[in-house]
Amino acid sequence: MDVLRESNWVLSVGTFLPLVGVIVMLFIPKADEQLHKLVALVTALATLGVGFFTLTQFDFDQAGKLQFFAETEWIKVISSNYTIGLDGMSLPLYFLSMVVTVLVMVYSWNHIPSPGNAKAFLILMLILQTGMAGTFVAQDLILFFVFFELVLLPMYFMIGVWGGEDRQYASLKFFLYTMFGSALMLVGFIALFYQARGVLPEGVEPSFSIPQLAEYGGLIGRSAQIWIFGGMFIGFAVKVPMFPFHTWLPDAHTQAPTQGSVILAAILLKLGTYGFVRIAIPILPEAAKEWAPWIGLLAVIGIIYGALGCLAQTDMKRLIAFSSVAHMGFVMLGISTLTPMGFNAAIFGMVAHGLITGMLFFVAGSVKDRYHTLEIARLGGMLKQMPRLGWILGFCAMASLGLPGLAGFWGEFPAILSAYSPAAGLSEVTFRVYMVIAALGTVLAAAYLLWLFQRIAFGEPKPEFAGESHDDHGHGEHSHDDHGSDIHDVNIFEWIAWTPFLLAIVVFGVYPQLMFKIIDPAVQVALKAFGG
Amino acid sequence: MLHSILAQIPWKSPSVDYHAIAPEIILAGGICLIILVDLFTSETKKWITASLTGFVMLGALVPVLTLAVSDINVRSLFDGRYVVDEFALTLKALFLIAGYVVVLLSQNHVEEGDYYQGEYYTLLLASVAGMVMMASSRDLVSIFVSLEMLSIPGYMLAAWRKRDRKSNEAGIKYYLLGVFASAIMLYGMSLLYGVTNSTLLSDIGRELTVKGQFGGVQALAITFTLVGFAFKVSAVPFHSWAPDTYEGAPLPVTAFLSVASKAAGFVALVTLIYVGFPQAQDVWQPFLWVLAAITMTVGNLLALRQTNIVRMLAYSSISQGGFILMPLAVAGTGDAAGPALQSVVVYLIVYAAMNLGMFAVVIAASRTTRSGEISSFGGLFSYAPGLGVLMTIFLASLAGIPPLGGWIAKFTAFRAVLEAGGNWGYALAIIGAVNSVIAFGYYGSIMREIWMRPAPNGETSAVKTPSSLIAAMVITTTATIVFGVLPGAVLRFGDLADLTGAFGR
Amino acid sequence: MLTTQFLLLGAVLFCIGVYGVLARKNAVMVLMSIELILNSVNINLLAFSVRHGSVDGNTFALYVIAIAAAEVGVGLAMVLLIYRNRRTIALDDLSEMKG
Amino acid sequence: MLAQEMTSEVVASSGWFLEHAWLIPVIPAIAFVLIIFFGKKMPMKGSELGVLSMLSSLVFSGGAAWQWIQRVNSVVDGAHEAVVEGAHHAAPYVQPVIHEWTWWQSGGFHFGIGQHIDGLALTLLVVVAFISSLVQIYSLEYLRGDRRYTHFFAALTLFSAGMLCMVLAPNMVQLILGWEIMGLCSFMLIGHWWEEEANSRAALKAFFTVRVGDMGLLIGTAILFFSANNWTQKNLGVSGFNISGLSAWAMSGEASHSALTWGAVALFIACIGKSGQFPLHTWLPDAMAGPTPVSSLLHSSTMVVAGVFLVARLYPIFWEGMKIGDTNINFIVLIGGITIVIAALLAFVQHDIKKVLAYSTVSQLGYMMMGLGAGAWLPAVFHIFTHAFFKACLFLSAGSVSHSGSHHSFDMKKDMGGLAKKMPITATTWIISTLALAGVFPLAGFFSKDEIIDNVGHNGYNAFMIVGLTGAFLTAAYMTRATYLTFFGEARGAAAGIHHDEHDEHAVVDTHTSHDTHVAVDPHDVHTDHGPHESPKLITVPLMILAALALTAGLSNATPFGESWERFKKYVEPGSEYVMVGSEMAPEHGAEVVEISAVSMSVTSEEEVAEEGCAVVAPEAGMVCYFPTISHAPFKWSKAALSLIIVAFGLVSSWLFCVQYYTRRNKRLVGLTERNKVLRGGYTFLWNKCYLDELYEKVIVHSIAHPIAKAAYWANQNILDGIVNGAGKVSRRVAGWVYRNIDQRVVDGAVNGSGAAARGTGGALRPVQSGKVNQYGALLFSAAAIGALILVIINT
Repeated sequence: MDVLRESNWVLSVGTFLPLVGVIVMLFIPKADEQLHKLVALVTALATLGVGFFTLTQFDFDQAGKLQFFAETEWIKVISSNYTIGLDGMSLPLYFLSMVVTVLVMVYSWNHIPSPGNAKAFLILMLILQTGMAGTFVAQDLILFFVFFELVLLPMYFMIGVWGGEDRQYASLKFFLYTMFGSALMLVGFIALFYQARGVLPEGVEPSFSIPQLAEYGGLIGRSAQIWIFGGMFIGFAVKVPMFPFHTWLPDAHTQAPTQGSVILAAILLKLGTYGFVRIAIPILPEAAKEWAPWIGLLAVIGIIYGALGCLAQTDMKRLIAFSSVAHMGFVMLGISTLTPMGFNAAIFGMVAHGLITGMLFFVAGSVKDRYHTLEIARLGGMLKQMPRLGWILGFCAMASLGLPGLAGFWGEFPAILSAYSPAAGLSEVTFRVYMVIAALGTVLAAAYLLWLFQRIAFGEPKPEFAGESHDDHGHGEHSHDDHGSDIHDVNIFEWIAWTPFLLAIVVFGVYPQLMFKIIDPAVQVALKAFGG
Repeated sequence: MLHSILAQIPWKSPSVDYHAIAPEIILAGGICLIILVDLFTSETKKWITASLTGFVMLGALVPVLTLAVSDINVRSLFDGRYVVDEFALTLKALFLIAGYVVVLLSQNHVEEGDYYQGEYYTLLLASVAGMVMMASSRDLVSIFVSLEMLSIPGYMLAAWRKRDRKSNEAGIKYYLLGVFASAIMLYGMSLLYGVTNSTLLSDIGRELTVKGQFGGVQALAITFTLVGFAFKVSAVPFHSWAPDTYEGAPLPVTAFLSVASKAAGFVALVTLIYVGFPQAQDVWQPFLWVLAAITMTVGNLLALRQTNIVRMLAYSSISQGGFILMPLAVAGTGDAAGPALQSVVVYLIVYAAMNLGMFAVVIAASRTTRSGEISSFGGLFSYAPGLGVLMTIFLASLAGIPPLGGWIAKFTAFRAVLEAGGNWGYALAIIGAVNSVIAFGYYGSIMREIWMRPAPNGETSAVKTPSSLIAAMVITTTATIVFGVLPGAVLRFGDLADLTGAFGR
Repeated sequence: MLTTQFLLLGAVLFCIGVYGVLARKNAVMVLMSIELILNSVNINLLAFSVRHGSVDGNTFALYVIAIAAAEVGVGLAMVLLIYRNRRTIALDDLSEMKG
Repeated sequence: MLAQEMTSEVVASSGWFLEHAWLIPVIPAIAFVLIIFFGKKMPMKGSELGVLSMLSSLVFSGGAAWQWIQRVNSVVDGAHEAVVEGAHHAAPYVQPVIHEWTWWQSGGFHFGIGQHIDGLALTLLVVVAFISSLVQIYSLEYLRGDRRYTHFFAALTLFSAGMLCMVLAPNMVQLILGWEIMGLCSFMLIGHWWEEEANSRAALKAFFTVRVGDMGLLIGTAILFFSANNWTQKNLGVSGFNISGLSAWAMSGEASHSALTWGAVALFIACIGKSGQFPLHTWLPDAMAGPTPVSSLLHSSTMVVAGVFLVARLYPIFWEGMKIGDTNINFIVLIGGITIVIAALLAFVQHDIKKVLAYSTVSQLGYMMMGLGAGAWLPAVFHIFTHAFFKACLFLSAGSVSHSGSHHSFDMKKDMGGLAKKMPITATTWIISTLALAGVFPLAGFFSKDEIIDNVGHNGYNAFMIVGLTGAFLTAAYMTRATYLTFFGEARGAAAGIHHDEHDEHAVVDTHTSHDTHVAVDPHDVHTDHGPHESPKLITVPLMILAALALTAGLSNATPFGESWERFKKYVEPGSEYVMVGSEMAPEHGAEVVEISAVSMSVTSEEEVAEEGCAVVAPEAGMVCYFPTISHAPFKWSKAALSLIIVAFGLVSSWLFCVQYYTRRNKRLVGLTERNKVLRGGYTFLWNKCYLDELYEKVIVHSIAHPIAKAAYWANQNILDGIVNGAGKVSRRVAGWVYRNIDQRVVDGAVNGSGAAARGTGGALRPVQSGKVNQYGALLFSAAAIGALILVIINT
């Protein structure tokens, strides 16, 4: 079966299936929480099933081409179509989003944050899933924009309703930031459309289709390209987030409920970087070359800056949030080199960061459940009270600081590597300086993560919690305590939700080719314009 | 003898296409009918007038549809002074449906407020009739007449709650400023007539010499004429009546004013610009550019500071008006005319849907909260999830968040501006983009109240919403969502609405 | 030709009317000023129609007069209403709603 | 240059073990996973898995080594037949057994993971597998009852996996993989008893310091990759990560020199961090906070030599990049030399026996580096080999002492002394290894260390030969001191069975059983009552094995006894001749055919051979070579004697001094001197003793120990260590400042500020909305008028 054209219903189903679940849940009374959880979980699982089917049908030998390609008329008058397709660059993220949703659902089974109301919470999550999946398959700028925006509101409410003390400020900030970016991005898209219309050869129908624009976008005049790229840059950079636009991230992450943080870290941040590799750079190569040094600069600033931010934190979750700034810095550095190696690193980095940081936020959430605080100063000796949780934290910290053999390394190392020789036309000296700074960033990463690990996991438990440990290390996960203290080791739901993450981190770390094989061809296609 | 006299007078009655003016006729008949019914029904039966009004509106919709499907797509009466083309039909339909929704909104509100129902609905119908006429007027006189016909009932409706000081104030402010504005407009019109020796727009369009070479009188005339409608669409700085009037007037009336009469103003603006002054873009483009820019900005900034939801909606509708003006500001450059007109129509349709829906929810909610303060909506989601979600949908749509109707409206506006291109176009686009962000500042604050704040004074009894309101919400919500998900639906109307008919005789 | 003088008269009346609208605090006086403006419009129309020798101006003027009458009717009714509720028709007192 | 050249086909034999050497790290890796998941439920808590996996890797590496020897023989003999009788030629190049499988791809290039087996790799494989096995056996007893027994063995096993993986890495990326895994395990093992703040801080410090060096590793790899990739892809069809590719590239005259130099420097920085060279050595002594087996395995014999291994592995890069060929001082030799002396001096003033050993390790690593830096490749590698045995033995003995002798204390001054009688076996093994370390003929140390010193001199680095000799003297001296304090003189503290308060904290420092409540039997409660005694078999047997090796290992490359004894030279040192590229990258299945092109020339002495071969003449087209020609110092008893004398002097003088200073220094001696002051005649013998006393006091204590070493130690603790720790503090403080001022005030402030500004303007605009009709009208009309005016003006 030729997946390039046939069975193109798969993606649509995979994208919109969650909405079916939403409709079902709308008719279930609010009180019946268990049923809601069940329906939501089943929906998510069904979606994941479709995802697996996609995986089996995907033609890995042609990973460079768009597969399951579907194009139907959507908004004729503005010549925007419902165009969807999947290639090696989007497949990992598309699939990751489905997995993450399922696992978050599992985690939510007994972790519905206050103030309760599972119905609304799960519905929002399903809507999020649709938005995320849709963004990764959309091959039409307008469609992309719609999905890109679709994730905003659910996340806004997830933070604002189920978040921490300062949730309202954080949620509004998150929203306004992203909105600002995407407004300018939309202007950029439309301007791009009209600019491209001018340079299309005879007989080519102007449209918002990404592949078409990627083919002819290079013909657009240089200055116009630079301006349009600027618009898109702000849109995506806010989402990434890159250095000057990052301040929404720590607040949003810190205030969001665990599930929110996980989805935010695992998928939402990737929408921005994905926008760069899928839209901005392939379509506007000239402008990309102009901007690359500046993007790289902001990226390395972000690396160091995020690391410093981490060292200054007293709150575990906020620290992890800042670490995202640093890690996305590595991703952006890889992208800014405009080389296949850099792009591969970037996309691998996206997935790896999604898994690792998502996992870290899970751990942070569980710590909060146990100790009811995330003050690093008040924590300590976790390895004594909850050996499993402690070691998982250690594992994630190691993965996050880019230890070879774990997924994080393959996002970090090739990115640094690629900075040594950027694409033709970019100043080598500049990027070599960036490389050194980035390498320094890896050291700082080790510093703040181990420091965190030492202060939280090592040593003796603080007196205020010391009394509460009632299970000697060993069979922690069975100790569901209905009486008294909350300090108990990883429970069964957490195991179910986390094991896939941990496995994935190891597997991709040990055999990265699993992903590189899919990404690489697509990346080379995307970088045609650079002779990559 | 008589024959000879008739022979001397060069008068022959014009051939009237009654199918074309059927909607107006039905409305007129409806007005009379309701006055009569009102006379002969007891106080307890007054609700009949309400339902009758609804039927009249829908009845008037029938000929609109038949006209739409009939194969003659341009019917021009009274040698071009009154044209029924697709543009006109689209907007007539819009006005009638909006009017119907307003009736739905009014029903309980008016009943419980024991106002004078018969008169209320009569005036409502009269105003709608004025708008319907406005949609096909292509002559200064007819435009003026229909403008007054839709305004004067508006003045009275605004002051409808006779014993309420605020309502009086709203009415008198609206009235004085409205009359003043139309007086200025008339002065401009008189000058127009003077320089072109015609009141027929298409003639004026021809007479106003080719761009660039005309004197100050024309500029003055055009500006003054536009002022009258800039007032109707409450464009800054001609907006000052809007907040006060909206706040003071009864909620359904506010809905009506903020949607229908604003739309009528835009219709007149569009016909004037496209048919009347196609050559004179050097005059009206800068004028409208400035109006659009400051309208959306000032509207947003002031809205940020409001604590009363109606007043905030007033400012929000002002800034939305700025967005509708945005494409008109560049309608004269390049081939932006088509997209600009399209985006105006689309925006009007979508805006009508979401704003009416918003007011429907506010009316329903304020039945329990009994207050216009934003803070009184705290925790709405917790005790009235349905209303909470609906309000969120409309707010999001107003903020222009996909996939709700609002975004496609904004999108077409941006598209038109960027189609025109040029520094002015891009600058306006950027301003619009920034404003769309600021706008979320206050839309979001309402959402925050609904979702994230506890209910004030622990009011958590479930809200009981009357069926008419529910009907209104269903209509508006469906429209909002459908327009957003399948924009083709609404954009088709925008496409139909070209003004070709205006020039045809 | 007299047209210009008529136009000047119209302009003067217009200005007086505007001044009245802006300066008078009494609702009725404001109404009157607006009537002045409308009449200046009428003068313009008539002057032009004489100049062009077409009837359009006259008809327009007729419409204006008719509608002005209606407007004034509504206006006075509203003023009356206000007077009944507040025993004053000073416009400055009508500023409960602002900001 | 080629007089006449004749090529012949030689069959390089291979074998199963060679072909499947990649299994060697895989076994412990699997064992690690098993221990993690099932360890706790197993009878011996998973330790058996670790030991078994190590033993099997040992068997595998042994087999591989044996087959390698066959392979070399086959090639060399063939080569000998090939050339004219009696003609010398550059050592034949025996092709390593290389397998690579695609691990990741990028931009269409495929990068591999696999094995690169040659003499060097095998040496390390054997050493690592062997020492790991012994240490794990030793730990069975040493850590019995520890609360994280299973974790401990898991970490040990993982470490071995990482080290083995690094040793047989065919390319830089895999090498980095193993390198970092070792770092991780070192972190986990040093911090094994993380209840103590001190331990976890030491662990952090170790990881962090090494990580600083690793920056160099990343950067160096990047530089080399991009400068070499094109060449290697073109000529060898391998990526620029590939180690043999890099070597060939470096030896081919075409490599850009700046790239070589920078790459070499960057990589060497990594080695400084990993191998505890000056000035990044400060983490190593702190690392002694870990359990003794860890110190003996990671921090003396195996992990810390990773840096040395890296230099040896990529020797052509350093050879060319650092210009080792000509005799100017270069970075490596300099660092090595400094490290030798500084570390040795520091070893004098330690009270903690493990710290003495730690510093001695640092200084021995300095020897290796110096050797490599001076072109003494073979002796350096050989020193890795021998040093592993006796240093591991020393640490384990120290552990044994603390385990059974001094009640978990490592303080020589307080808790030891006179243990020789109590713990004969431990004492013997310790003394043997000490002598080996000091380099006494014919023990292991002599053959390696002396060779280093000898070759350094031979290659023209005379200054550093002297440094080396000084080092030898100091080594002998401080080891004697340690020996004396531990095993001789009168028993002190715990060694004497006295229980003073420090015991508990010492107990905390070492095995944690005294705190652990879950253990059924606590063996230490048994013997704390009746003082020191010999350790149980599980401890002593490994000691004895290692001691035996410390005695004999040197014979495996005993230069004094002539060509036939130089097995390392034959089997480990890569040949330095040109090889046709053609047969290079053909995947090897069992035995294959290698083109041997022998350069035959009629020369006699070795020096002249050095004139020919790689790195001296540029290779011709299609020929590459993988190793520079390095000359070997001919063994001369005269030189050996010199160094032996120095060593002997060190031993004896230090011994005498210790006797006087630590034992006789009480009343008896003081009284003696008083007496001889009173009676001014005779007793010259005692006088002489007095003189000797004073002499020793002055010369040694006051001149070496006190001023220099104390100063060095002070500098070490306060300056270097201060820098390392200070870096952390400073960066944290900077971070705080940036976060508070830049992030929260400026960046975030700008954002919130714009929001506030918007609201402010809104507020400012409100008065316009005064509610007064007239003002509204005025606004309306003025706007209209002004607009009209402007438009009229611009349009006329």
